[in-house]
Amino acid sequence: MSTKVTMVEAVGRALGQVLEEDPRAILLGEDIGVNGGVFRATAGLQERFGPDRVVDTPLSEAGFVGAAIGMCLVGLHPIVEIQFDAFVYPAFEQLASHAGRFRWRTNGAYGLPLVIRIPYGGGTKAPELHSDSPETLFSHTPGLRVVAPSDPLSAGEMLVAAAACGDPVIYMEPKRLYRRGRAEVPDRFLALSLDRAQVVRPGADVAILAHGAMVEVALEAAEQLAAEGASARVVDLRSLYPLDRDTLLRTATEVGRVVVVHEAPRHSGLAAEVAAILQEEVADHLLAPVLRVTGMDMPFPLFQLEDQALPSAARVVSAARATLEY
Amino acid sequence: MSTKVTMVEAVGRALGQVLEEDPRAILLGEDIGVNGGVFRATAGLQERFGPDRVVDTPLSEAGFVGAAIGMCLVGLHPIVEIQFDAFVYPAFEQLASHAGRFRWRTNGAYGLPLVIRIPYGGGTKAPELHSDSPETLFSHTPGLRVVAPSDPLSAGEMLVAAAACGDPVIYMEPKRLYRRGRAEVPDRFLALSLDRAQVVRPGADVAILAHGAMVEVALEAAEQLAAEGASARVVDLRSLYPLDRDTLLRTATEVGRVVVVHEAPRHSGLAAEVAAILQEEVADHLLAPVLRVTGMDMPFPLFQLEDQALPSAARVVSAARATLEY
Amino acid sequence: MRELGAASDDLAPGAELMEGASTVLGLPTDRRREALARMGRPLVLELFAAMARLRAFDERAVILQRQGVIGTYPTYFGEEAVQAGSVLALEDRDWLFPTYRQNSVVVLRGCPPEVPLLLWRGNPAGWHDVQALHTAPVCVPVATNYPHAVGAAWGSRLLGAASVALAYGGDGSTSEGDFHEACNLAAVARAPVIFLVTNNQWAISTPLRLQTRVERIADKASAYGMPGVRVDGFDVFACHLAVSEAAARARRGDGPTLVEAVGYRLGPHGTADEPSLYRDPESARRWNAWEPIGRAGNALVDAGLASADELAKLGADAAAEMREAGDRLQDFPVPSLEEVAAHVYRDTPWTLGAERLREPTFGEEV
Amino acid sequence: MRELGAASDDLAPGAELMEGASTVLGLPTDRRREALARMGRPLVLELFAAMARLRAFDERAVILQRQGVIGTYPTYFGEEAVQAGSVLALEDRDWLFPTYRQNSVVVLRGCPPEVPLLLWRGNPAGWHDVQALHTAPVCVPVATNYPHAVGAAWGSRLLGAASVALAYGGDGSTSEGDFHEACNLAAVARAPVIFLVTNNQWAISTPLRLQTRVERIADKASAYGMPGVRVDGFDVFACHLAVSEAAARARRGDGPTLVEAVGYRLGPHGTADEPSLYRDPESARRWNAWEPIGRAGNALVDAGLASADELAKLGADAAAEMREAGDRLQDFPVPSLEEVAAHVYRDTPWTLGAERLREPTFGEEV
Ligand SMILES: Cc1ncc(C[n+]2csc(CCOP(=O)(O)OP(=O)(O)O)c2C)c(N)n1
Ligand SMILES: Cc1ncc(C[n+]2csc(CCOP(=O)(O)OP(=O)(O)O)c2C)c(N)n1
Ligand SMILES: [Mg+2]
Ligand SMILES: [Mg+2]
Repeated sequence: MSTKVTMVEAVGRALGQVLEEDPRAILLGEDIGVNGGVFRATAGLQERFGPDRVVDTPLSEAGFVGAAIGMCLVGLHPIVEIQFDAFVYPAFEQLASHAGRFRWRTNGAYGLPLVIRIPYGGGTKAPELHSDSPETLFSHTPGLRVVAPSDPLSAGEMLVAAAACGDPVIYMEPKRLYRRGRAEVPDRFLALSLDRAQVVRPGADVAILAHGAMVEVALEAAEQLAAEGASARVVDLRSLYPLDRDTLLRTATEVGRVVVVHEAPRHSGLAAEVAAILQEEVADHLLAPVLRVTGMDMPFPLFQLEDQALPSAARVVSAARATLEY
Repeated sequence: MSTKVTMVEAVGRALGQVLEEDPRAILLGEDIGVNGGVFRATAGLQERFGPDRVVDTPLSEAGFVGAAIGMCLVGLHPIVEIQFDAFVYPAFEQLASHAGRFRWRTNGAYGLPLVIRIPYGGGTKAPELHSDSPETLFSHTPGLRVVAPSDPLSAGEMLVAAAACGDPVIYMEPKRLYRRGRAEVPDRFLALSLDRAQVVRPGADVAILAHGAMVEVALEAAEQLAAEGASARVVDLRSLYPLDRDTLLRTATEVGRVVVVHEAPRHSGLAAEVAAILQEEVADHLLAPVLRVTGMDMPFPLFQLEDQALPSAARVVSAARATLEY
Repeated sequence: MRELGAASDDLAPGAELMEGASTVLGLPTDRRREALARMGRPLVLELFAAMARLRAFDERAVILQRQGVIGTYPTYFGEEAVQAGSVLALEDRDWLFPTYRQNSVVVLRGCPPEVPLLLWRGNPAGWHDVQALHTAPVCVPVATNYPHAVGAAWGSRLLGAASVALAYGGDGSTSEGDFHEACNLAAVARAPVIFLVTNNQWAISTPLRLQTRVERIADKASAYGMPGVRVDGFDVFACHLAVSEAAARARRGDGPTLVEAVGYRLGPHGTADEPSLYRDPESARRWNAWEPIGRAGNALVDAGLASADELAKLGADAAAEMREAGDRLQDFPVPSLEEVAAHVYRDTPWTLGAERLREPTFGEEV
Repeated sequence: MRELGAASDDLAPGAELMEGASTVLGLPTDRRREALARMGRPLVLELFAAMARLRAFDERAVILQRQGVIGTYPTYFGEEAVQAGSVLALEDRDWLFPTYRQNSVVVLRGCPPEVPLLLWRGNPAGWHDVQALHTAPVCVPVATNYPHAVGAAWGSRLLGAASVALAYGGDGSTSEGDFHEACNLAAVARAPVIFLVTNNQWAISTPLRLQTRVERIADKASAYGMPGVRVDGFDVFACHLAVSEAAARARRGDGPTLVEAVGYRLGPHGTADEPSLYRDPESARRWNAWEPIGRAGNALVDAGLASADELAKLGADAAAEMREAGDRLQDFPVPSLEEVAAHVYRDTPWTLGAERLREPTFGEEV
C-alpha cells in the first residue's frame, strides 16, 4: 500500500512511525503539541502519543536542546524541532560543545541518538531570519551528521534513518518544499543509508549537484539545458556531512563538468568543499572548473528580493553553459 | 622610537592606544579588569582608564556581546574579549542574527563599530574547548569581517584598524603566539588596511597560504623546502573575510602551486574556499591542484595528541612536495 | 471600536489575574475619575489617540495581508495600551527596542506608517531610521533585544546622556537565556533600562503555565535584585504611569525595572496562526471585554475628559491615515540586489560587488 | 590537614555570610553532637573519608601539575564538603553532572583516580565510563551542564526510573543563559533535578558583587517557582543533609531544588591563576579557618565519633592511594590519532579514515 503525501506530511508520518516503533523516541519543540508545529509537521501526534512523548517546551532552544542531550544519557531518543532556521543559533553552543563531542568523550562507547529537525531556507516570503540556510555551520562542526531531503519519500526515509543512526543528526528540512506537490510514499518508511547521494536525473554533459529545495531548481535547469541539447546529470547530495565521496568522484570523473548549487552564503559554503575535493582528487578528469551557484554573502534579503538572491534555474543554466563552453 | 614586545603585549598596547585616542572606546569581557584578562592582554588598562572603560562583565557571553551591540547604537565603540575560542559559541546568535545584520537593517546608514577579540587555536596544552578555531563560522556569516594577525606588529596594526573599521570585526588572536618571541613595534600603531594579505616570504615554486599561528608553521616548512632546493612563497592571509582576492589570484598565477594551511576542521574550512576560488578563477594557471593541510574533522583532541592533529611543518612540506611532483 | 458608554467596574475574566496589578481603569469610579483628571486632558487624549493610531495600523495591516499586499503579519490587537502607554511615557532621546509585536511603535515617534508596513511587504524601504527615531530595528529572534537595550542604557549613562532604554518582550521571551543575561547585567551595571514584558499569556500556542511555573512574571525580578511591577496591560493610563515611574527611577540612577503588563492575546499569533487549534475561542471573547481602547474611551467619557464623538473622530482619522499609508505601498520601488548588497558593509568587499551578484562565470585574468 | 582538636564555635569571616544557611557544624556544641550522632558513625566517617580522598586527589594533582606530569589543573581545595556531601547523598542510579571543578567526583563513584588525572594529562584514557558511573563527562563550558541534568532527570522520570540528576556549578555560572533555561525548564517539567551551586564568591577574578546584585544565589530559585536552599558549603554534614532532602523531594515528584552551598574559593582558580593580582590574600587566609576537613574532623573527635588518629589514618591512606595513582599515569599509552578519530561517530565516515589523517595527497582513481 502507498499514499500520496506532501513533504511535511511525510515528515509527520515518519515521526509517527518512529514514535510507534521506538518506545524511547520523544519529540521536543516549541508549539509541536496541540498546535502540531507552526508548519503542522507534528499535527495529531500529541493526541496519538500523549504530552509526555510529544512535548511543548518553553521558548528556550539552548535549554531544550541541552535537555535532549541529557535525555539521551538515560536512554531516550529525542527528536527536536527548531521552529525556524535562524532560531537554532541560540542552541549552537549545545550542539558544537556537547552534541558533537559526546561519543568522543566516551572513547566511542556511547553516542547521542539525537535528531535536530530544522525547517530551513528561503522562497516562502517569510519575515527576516525565517529563511536562513545554516547547514554549513553544522557540517563544519565535528561530530555531527548533516542531511537534507528533497522530496516526500527521501524526507520520510532519511528521517527514519536519522532516528536510528545513533549519532546526532542535523536534519535540514527545505520548508519551501513542504507543500510543493505530493508523492507516493509507502505505509512504512525504510531506514535507508544516511550518507548516500542520489542521482536523480541521468546526464552526461554536465553534472548539477544540489540538496534540499535546490534539487528542484537543478532539475528545472536540467530540463532547460535539455532543450538546448545539453544533457545534465542531477545529483541530490542528501548527506552534507559526510559528503558521499564515491558519488562525487564518480560523477566528476564521468561527466567532467560540475556545478554546485546551494542557498547558503558562498564563502566556505558546501560548494567550496565540493570544489576543493574534486580539484584535489580528480583534477585530471575535470574538463572545466567547478562552478558555484549559491546564496549571496549577505543577510538573506527581505522577501521582495528573495527571488533575485536565491539560486534560480536561470543562474544554474548559465553556470552550466559556462562550464560547457569552457 | 620602537620597542620589542610579545604579541600579547602588542595587543595590550594597541588596546591602550585605542582607549587613549578614542574616548568612545570601551573594553568589555570576563576578568579583563584588575586581573588583566586570563592572558594578561588587558593588564594595567583598568588602572589606567578606570572601571567604566575596562569593564569586568558577569559570565554571560550572549549578554555582553548583545550589550556591546546596544552600546554601539548610542555611540560607543566596544571591544569585547571572549575568554577562549569555544566560549564565543553562546554569543553566536547575537553575532549572526544581529551584529552582522545591523548596517543592512539601516540600509547602509549605520554600522556597528564593534570588535570581538577571540584568543583561538591549539598548541598550548590546554583543556578541552580551549583550542578551537571557529573562524569559519564567522567568515560564513554575512556582515562580519574576520581577521587574524600573525606577529606582534600585525596584531597591533590590525587591532587598531579593526577598531576604526566601522563594521563588526571578529579579531582572531592566535594565542599560541602570544608569548612566542618579541618583535619591534612602533610607539603608535598605524591603522593599516584590514583586508590585505601579506607576502611574508618570497618564493617562486610553491605558495603556502596560512593565517594566525599557521604562518609560523608555513615559514618553517618554507625553510625546510629551501633546504631541498624548492623556493616557497609564504602568504599571510590576515583577512579571512573578505579574502584578499587580488593577492590570491596573483600568487596562484605567478607560482602555480598552492598549499593552504589552517587549524580549523577541513570540511568547508577556509582552505576549501581558497581552493574553490582559485580553481574557479585561475584554473589555467594552476600547475597542480590546491592542497589543504588542515585540522581534522574531529573535536580538537586532548592535548597529548594535539601535535599530531595540528598542521605541522612536516605535513606542509609533504603537501608542497606533492604539488611540486604533480 | 466598541460602543462607548459608562465604564463598567465588573470585568470578569481578568479580575483574578490582574490582582496586584496596578490599574487606573480598575479603580472605583470616583478614584478613577480623579486619577484621569490628575493626568490631565492633553495627556489622556494623546494616549487615546496613540492607541487609535496603533489600532488603525494593525487593522490596516491585517487587511493588506489578506489582500496579498504584505506578507505574514503579527497582529497586536489588544496590546495598544502597553505600547502607547510606554512610548508616551518616554522622551524622544530615550531608546526603544521593539519586537515584531511592537512593529509600529516607530509611528508614535514620527515615522511614516508606510515604513513599518513596507517591512512586512518585504521591502528594504521598511527599515526605519534607527538614529533619528532612537528605535532599534524590529527584533525577530525572541529575547535577543533585551541585551541591546541594556547596552544602550548603560552606554548612554557612561556617556552622561541620561537616556533610558526600553525593551519589549512577551511572556515567552522570559524563558530565553538572553532575558536572564540581560536582566542580570542590567542590575549589576545599574543600567537605566526598562524590561517591559507583555504577558499576553500565550507564546504562539504555548500557554503561560507551560512556559514558567511562576504565576507572575514580575516576580522574576527578584532573582536579579531589581524591582518588578505588575500593571494592567489593557489599561493605557496604568501602563503610562508604571513606565513613567520606571523611567524616573532609571534616570535617578536607581537602575533597571521589570514591568509586567498583564493581558491576553486577543487575536492570533500572526496572520498564519489558527488559535482555534489550541485554545478555546470563548476565552478570547471574554477577554475582549477588557480590550483597551473601548475601556479607555468609556472611562474618558465617563470622566468628562472627552466626548464619544471626539474619540470616534480620533479613530476615524487614524483609520484614514493608515488606509492612505497602505495605498502608498505600491509606490515604493524595490531596490536592486546590488543596492542592498552595498548596504552590508561600510566598504563593500569584492564578494558583494555588482559582478559577483550576476551570472556565475570564470575569472578574468589579473 | 589541620591539627584536630576541639571544634570552635566562633568562625569569624563567614559568620555573616552564612547567616540563614543550614548548618551542622555551626550549631551550639550540644546540638551539633546530637546531630552528628543522629547521622551515625558509619555515615559521618564515610563522609570524612570521601573528603579526605578528594583532598588527597586535589593535592596530588597540584603536585603533578608542578612536575609537568599533567597540564593546567583547576584545584578545588575547600570544596570537598560540597562534593562529598552531595555524592554520598545520592544513590548510584542517580546522575551526576560535574564541571571542571568537580573533576574527581567520579572517584567517589568507584572510578580509579588515575582516570580523572589522565584527563588533565591530556590523554583520552581520562574519559571515564559515563554509563557505568552515571556521571557525565567533566563539563568545561560554564553552565551548559545544567540543561543536561534537566534532561536526564526528566527523561528518567518519563522512563519510570526515579533517578535523580544533580548538576554542579559555580556562582559565576548563574549568570549564563543556560542556567536560567535549565531552571525554568526543570520547574515546568517538574524534573527531579538538583542544581547545586557552589558559591565560592569568585569566578576567576570576578567577585560575586560584579556577578549579580542579589546576595543569596538561593534567592534566584523564586524566579522559577522552585525552592532555593542555602547551606554552609564548608560543612559536609549540612551539605549531605541538604542534598538528601532535595533528592527526597525530587523522588517524591515535587520537582527541582536549587541548593546554594556558600563558601569561599580558598585557592587559585586553577594552577595558571594568580589570585594575588585581584584579591587580598588575607581574605583567603581568614576563610581557611572554615576549611571543611579540619572543621569536620574537630567535630567528629569532639562528638566522640572518631579519634584523631583514625581520621589521620584516613588522610594518610587517601594520600597514598592518590600518590600511587599519580605514579601510574606514565603507564597509560597515548592512543593514536587514528584510534581517537574512530571514536567520533558510530560509523566512522571516510573523512576520518586512517588515510585522511596522514600525509595530504591527491586522490586515487575511483
Ligand atoms: C529565538 C526564537 N525562537 C523562536 C522564535 C519563533 N517565535 C516567534 S514569536 C514566538 C512566541 C513568542 O511569545 P512571547 O514571547 O510570549 O511573545 P508574543 O508573541 O506573545 O508577543 C516564537 C516561538 C523566534 N522568533 N525566536
Ligand atoms: C561559557 C564559558 N565562558 C567562559 C569560560 C571560562 N571560565 C572557566 S571557569 C570560569 C569562572 C567560573 O566561575 P564559577 O561559575 O563561579 O565557578 P568556579 O570556577 O568558581 O567553580 C570562567 C569564566 C568557560 N569555561 N565557559
Ligand atoms: Mg506572549
Ligand atoms: Mg565561583
